[in-house]
Amino acid sequence: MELDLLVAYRWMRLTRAVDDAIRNLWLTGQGVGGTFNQRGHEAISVGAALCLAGDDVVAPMHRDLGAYLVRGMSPRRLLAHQLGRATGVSRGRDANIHGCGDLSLGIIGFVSHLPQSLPVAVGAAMAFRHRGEPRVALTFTGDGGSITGLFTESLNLAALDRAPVVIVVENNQYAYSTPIAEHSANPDIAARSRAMGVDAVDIDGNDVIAVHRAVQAAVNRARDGGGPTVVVAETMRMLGHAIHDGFEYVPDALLERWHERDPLTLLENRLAAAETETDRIRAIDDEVGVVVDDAVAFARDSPWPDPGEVTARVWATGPGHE
Amino acid sequence: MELDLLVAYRWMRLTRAVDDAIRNLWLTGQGVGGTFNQRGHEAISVGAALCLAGDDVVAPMHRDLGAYLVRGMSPRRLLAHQLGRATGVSRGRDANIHGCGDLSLGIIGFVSHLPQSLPVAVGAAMAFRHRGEPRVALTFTGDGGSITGLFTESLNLAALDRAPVVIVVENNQYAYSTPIAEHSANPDIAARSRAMGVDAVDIDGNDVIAVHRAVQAAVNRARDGGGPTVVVAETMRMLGHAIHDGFEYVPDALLERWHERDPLTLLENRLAAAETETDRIRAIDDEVGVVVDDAVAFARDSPWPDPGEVTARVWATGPGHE
Amino acid sequence: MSDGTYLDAISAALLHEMDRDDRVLVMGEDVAGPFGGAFKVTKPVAERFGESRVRNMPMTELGFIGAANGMALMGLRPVIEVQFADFISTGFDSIVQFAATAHYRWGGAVPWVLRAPADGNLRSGPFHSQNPEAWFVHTPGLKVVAPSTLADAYGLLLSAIRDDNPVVYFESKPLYRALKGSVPGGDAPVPIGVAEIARPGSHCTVVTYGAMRHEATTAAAHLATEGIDVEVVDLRTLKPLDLETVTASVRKTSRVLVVHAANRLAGIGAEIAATVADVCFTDLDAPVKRLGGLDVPVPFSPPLEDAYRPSAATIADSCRELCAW
Amino acid sequence: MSDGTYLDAISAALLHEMDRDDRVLVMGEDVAGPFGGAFKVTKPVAERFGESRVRNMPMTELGFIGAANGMALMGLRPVIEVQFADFISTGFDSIVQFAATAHYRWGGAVPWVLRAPADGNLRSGPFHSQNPEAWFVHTPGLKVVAPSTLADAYGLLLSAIRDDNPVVYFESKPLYRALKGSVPGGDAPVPIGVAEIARPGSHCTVVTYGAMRHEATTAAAHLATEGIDVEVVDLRTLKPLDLETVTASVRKTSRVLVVHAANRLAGIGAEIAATVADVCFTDLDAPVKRLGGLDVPVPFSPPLEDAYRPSAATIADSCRELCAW
Ligand SMILES: Cc1ncc(C[n+]2csc(CCOP(=O)(O)OP(=O)(O)O)c2C)c(N)n1
Ligand SMILES: Cc1ncc(C[n+]2csc(CCOP(=O)(O)OP(=O)(O)O)c2C)c(N)n1
Ligand SMILES: [Mg+2]
Ligand SMILES: [Mg+2]
Repeated sequence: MELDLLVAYRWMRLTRAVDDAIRNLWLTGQGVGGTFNQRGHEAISVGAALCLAGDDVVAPMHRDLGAYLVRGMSPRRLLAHQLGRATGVSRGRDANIHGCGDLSLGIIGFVSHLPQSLPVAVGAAMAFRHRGEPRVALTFTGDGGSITGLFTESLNLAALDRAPVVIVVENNQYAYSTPIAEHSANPDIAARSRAMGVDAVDIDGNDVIAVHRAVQAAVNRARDGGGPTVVVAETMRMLGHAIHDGFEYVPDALLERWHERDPLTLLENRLAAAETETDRIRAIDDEVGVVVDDAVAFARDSPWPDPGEVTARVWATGPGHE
Repeated sequence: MELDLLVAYRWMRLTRAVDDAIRNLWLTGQGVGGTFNQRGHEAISVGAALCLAGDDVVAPMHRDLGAYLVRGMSPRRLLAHQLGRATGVSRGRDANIHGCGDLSLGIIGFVSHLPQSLPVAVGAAMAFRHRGEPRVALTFTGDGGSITGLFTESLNLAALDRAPVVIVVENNQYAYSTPIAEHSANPDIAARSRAMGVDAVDIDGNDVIAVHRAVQAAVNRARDGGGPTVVVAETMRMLGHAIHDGFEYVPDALLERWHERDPLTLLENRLAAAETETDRIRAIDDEVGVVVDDAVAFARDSPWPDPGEVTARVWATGPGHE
Repeated sequence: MSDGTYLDAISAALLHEMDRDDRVLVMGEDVAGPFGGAFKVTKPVAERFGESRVRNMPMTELGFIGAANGMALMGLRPVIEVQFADFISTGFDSIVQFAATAHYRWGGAVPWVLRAPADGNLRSGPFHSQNPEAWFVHTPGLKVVAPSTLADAYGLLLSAIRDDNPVVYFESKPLYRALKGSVPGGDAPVPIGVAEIARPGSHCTVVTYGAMRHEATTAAAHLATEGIDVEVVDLRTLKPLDLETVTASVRKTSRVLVVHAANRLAGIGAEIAATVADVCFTDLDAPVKRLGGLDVPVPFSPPLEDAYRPSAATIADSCRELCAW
Repeated sequence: MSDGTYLDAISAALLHEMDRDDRVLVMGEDVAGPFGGAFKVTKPVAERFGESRVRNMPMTELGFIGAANGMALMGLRPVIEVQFADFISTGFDSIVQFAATAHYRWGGAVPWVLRAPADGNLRSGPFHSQNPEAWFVHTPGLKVVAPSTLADAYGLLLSAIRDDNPVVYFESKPLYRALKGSVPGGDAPVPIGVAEIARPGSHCTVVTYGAMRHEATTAAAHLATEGIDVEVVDLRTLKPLDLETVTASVRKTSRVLVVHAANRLAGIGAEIAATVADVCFTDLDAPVKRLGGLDVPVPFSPPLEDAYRPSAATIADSCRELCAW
């Protein structure tokens, strides 16, 4: 698939707007529990998710709001989820952006334990291969997640099976407060991936075109039986890890450098260079604003879950369950 | 330290003889529970352990009988351990070659969960470095262990700290019945190690001189502050994984090839080439025979543990414990 | 039906379900043919279904149970073998954090079975004798079964594979080859969540499961010669617990002993004893007693393991005390 | 002594022990300065002792707890922080298989402390609210503590660090900043294995620990106005359990309720209830009751989490029922 830049812009703008709306709710005391920040990661989650076909699946992590949106999860459900409402994705059961799974949209809900999404995506891909289906699984992890044993175990399984899975590493150079040089003796994640037998490429994670190009190539290769790929996307989280994080640990100079490379600004510049009319961009901004305002209102006005529901739906239905 | 070939021969012969004695006990119905086979691995555990100084430590795994012996654990205690006697290393508490730890000999007892010895050895080395002690930790894992997440996590920690640890990978090309090509997408363990930021060398694990040379270099480097090394020693386990294993999964031709490369035969040939008198070798064999016969008799005649002891020594002594 | 062992019954159940449902596949270390697993449970399965449905895994329990989660979400029905129940702790996160919670949180069904060869009395020491079922019963979202007969080994595995939830299936290693009988066949599922009266009796109740069922019935046979009539309840499923069968028995006998090989301290026996002591408070003529493993790693040497573990003898002693109360 | 919070008491204990014993070091994710940990417990510690004794670890709990095992064997006294108690499952093998068993098996002492920020009521959902203490109490070879006051947070951490065994130290996140008082100082260890009568009473006993101690004393204060006099026993140590203090209280009141925030099913409360119902059989005027979390992952949304968790109100209700029995 060719990347339609305006489509990409719309999803990235929506991602940013939803993220801003969430932060705004929290900063004004309307939040419930904690919430993660997404700013800076929009090109990765959107660019990658746009490469999938309808019956592919994605197993995101905590900076992939854009992937949920692109896959069709509505801002209403996502915001209601974050506010713990009955109308949210998890009906008030899971917090923050955890547990936003919906298999009808091809989204596997994630657990906080990082990087548990990886082996699950690999297993999904193994299932596709087992049944001979031309489907692909996409998943994400951070630089911190890339130094876990589960990362190498997952890559090895994927490579052994030539599983149709694409693993995007969002290298924002920090795991929470810990810089990559302090958590990874070898910060070259692509090299570590190749050593496990998985092809890997390094790309600019703030350039949605680069993200899309690399992930689309990987998705196509996976679908054609070429096996797994790791795409290492360099970026920077531009706000704290989560709403409560003072964020004093990233040097200002570094942030400034990345501020100039804001993924939305970069894309706007591209659009301008491609002589897209400013009006079309602003129309998207306006539409997104309306969507997000509506979603915030919907979430805020949504009912809390019924406490009597707390023990319902522990077990999956099937013989002997209701 | 220069390797004294006759010393190496003596330890390797002792390792083989103890292993044979154990197998003999089991095959004649005198064993208790299960037991692992060591045949083929003698040059690795002996050659590596001979590189350590007195206050270094070793965290072995299940093919490292030679390392226990070289560090000074007596065949009597080891055999009594395997037979579950009160006089054994664990006083009847742990089975097989598990749990043969004795810190007074610088040996850390291992648990079955592979490769748990690795992070423990890395931590021991981190402790040495933390206190500025010129001590080194040596540990072992198999090819199967080298594909676990704990392997990469341990290497990363070692590399980050420049910990004085040497990790010997006993690549016998099988994890139980599973050939390396089936369990590791990239069977180049040294390359995987280097990707984690740890220097690695490949050596012939059946040549005790090669093992000693490589491990001694790594130990010296570690002691001098040069950080960790992985030594990948190629070998072949010449009998089943454990006493009950039918061992039908290794092709005869492969076994034959390795049979010609038996570590003891190789060393005998070297000794012959160095014009060591055959008498001296046979004298060692005889001495070893006496030691092992004595150890078997000791173990067999040793008392069983007192059942009343079963709940003793759960807690380490110290304030509030007795 | 043919003659065979408890182990054969497990193999037979796998064969039956894999014939019936091509979503079922087996995965684990060394399970593929011709080797067929450390205990050879999957040997006939690998012979019949080959490598695509009986798949060797690297020694990476966390990763491959994680992969089983993904396979199950995509509609397969993986039957995972961990080589020993002891190694279940290596894959812990993939079980207790992901598989156990997915359905409650967002409706993702994870229909796998994890076969865990458990229990001791084989002189295998601390790392090949564990009974870790309490960890999983305490964890919301898992089902846990522990068959003790050929019929249950077969029938509970059928039900576990057909269940839409993650089911941990504890196999009893001491019964593998020691317990013989006729190997079931055909469509004979045993429902999850239903206990069995292994032996009816009137003087006291022994609630147990796994290999201890046989110790208990041996004790009961012996006690019968002394005029003590013991009812033995085999739980069969540890989660969800069939408390009705248990409390009905207790109301009949008014004396109860709970027995398992796992560590007694904070084991499942505590849950059963606490519940019985509560809901049957006015029915009890004696305190609810418990027997279980001692609070130490499972020791290796025969005298130590024997001291560690309940047996027909210690069960009989406890029943005598209970009936004399 | 200065005024501060439960969290400050933990920091103060670390500062005190690290001053006193240079074998003590802190390790965990994001613990180093200037960040000082997700909850800032180690911030003052990092400021005073710097990077060599307050060490950032990669997000590899299995590996770095394994490394702590090696450090402890070599004579250091690592104090490990897992960022949330929920992530303890990621390092499970290094805890339950290696650290817990080394001394029993071969005499290797592993003197570390694992600090685990636990419990909920903060609307943090299934992965930042867990109370996994039962897994560790059931596992032979570990000690487990769960302080609920500033004095105990301080004193039990001193004792835990000085103990020659692996000690899991469960911190109560809901108390971190909500519980204020004077921060202890100096050499004020609280012994491991000794419960405390948090409130004396005569009509019934509530056995509890952690944040639930405060729910229980709140309930007790309220019930006092109704003429019900509740004794609250704070276990403080979960392994080894101080059953003497518990049974002495039960013999006095003859009615007992066991309360914890962790899942009630097969939780520690089951062990206590089963033991009390057994050893105090003739002393009890009512069945031993239990309150605990429901058998579901800790839900996020306030109405659900409130329904999930015991509270002063449900404790009071249970006490009323118990005393009316
Ligand atoms: C197993 C585990 N340990 C600890 C945490 C707590 N934690 C949440 S996010 C995070 C940092 C993750 O860093 P990275 O993988 O680089 O992703 P990023 O947040 O930078 O996008 C940590 C340590 C966790 N989620 N899982
Ligand atoms: C975590 C874990 N899972 C499974 C096992 C069972 N097991 C014992 S040895 C072994 C194979 C190990 O292979 P390798 O590391 O190559 O060592 P080798 O036995 O070949 O020397 C397995 C799977 C184990 N010990 N630990
Ligand atoms: Mg990061
Ligand atoms: Mg091997």
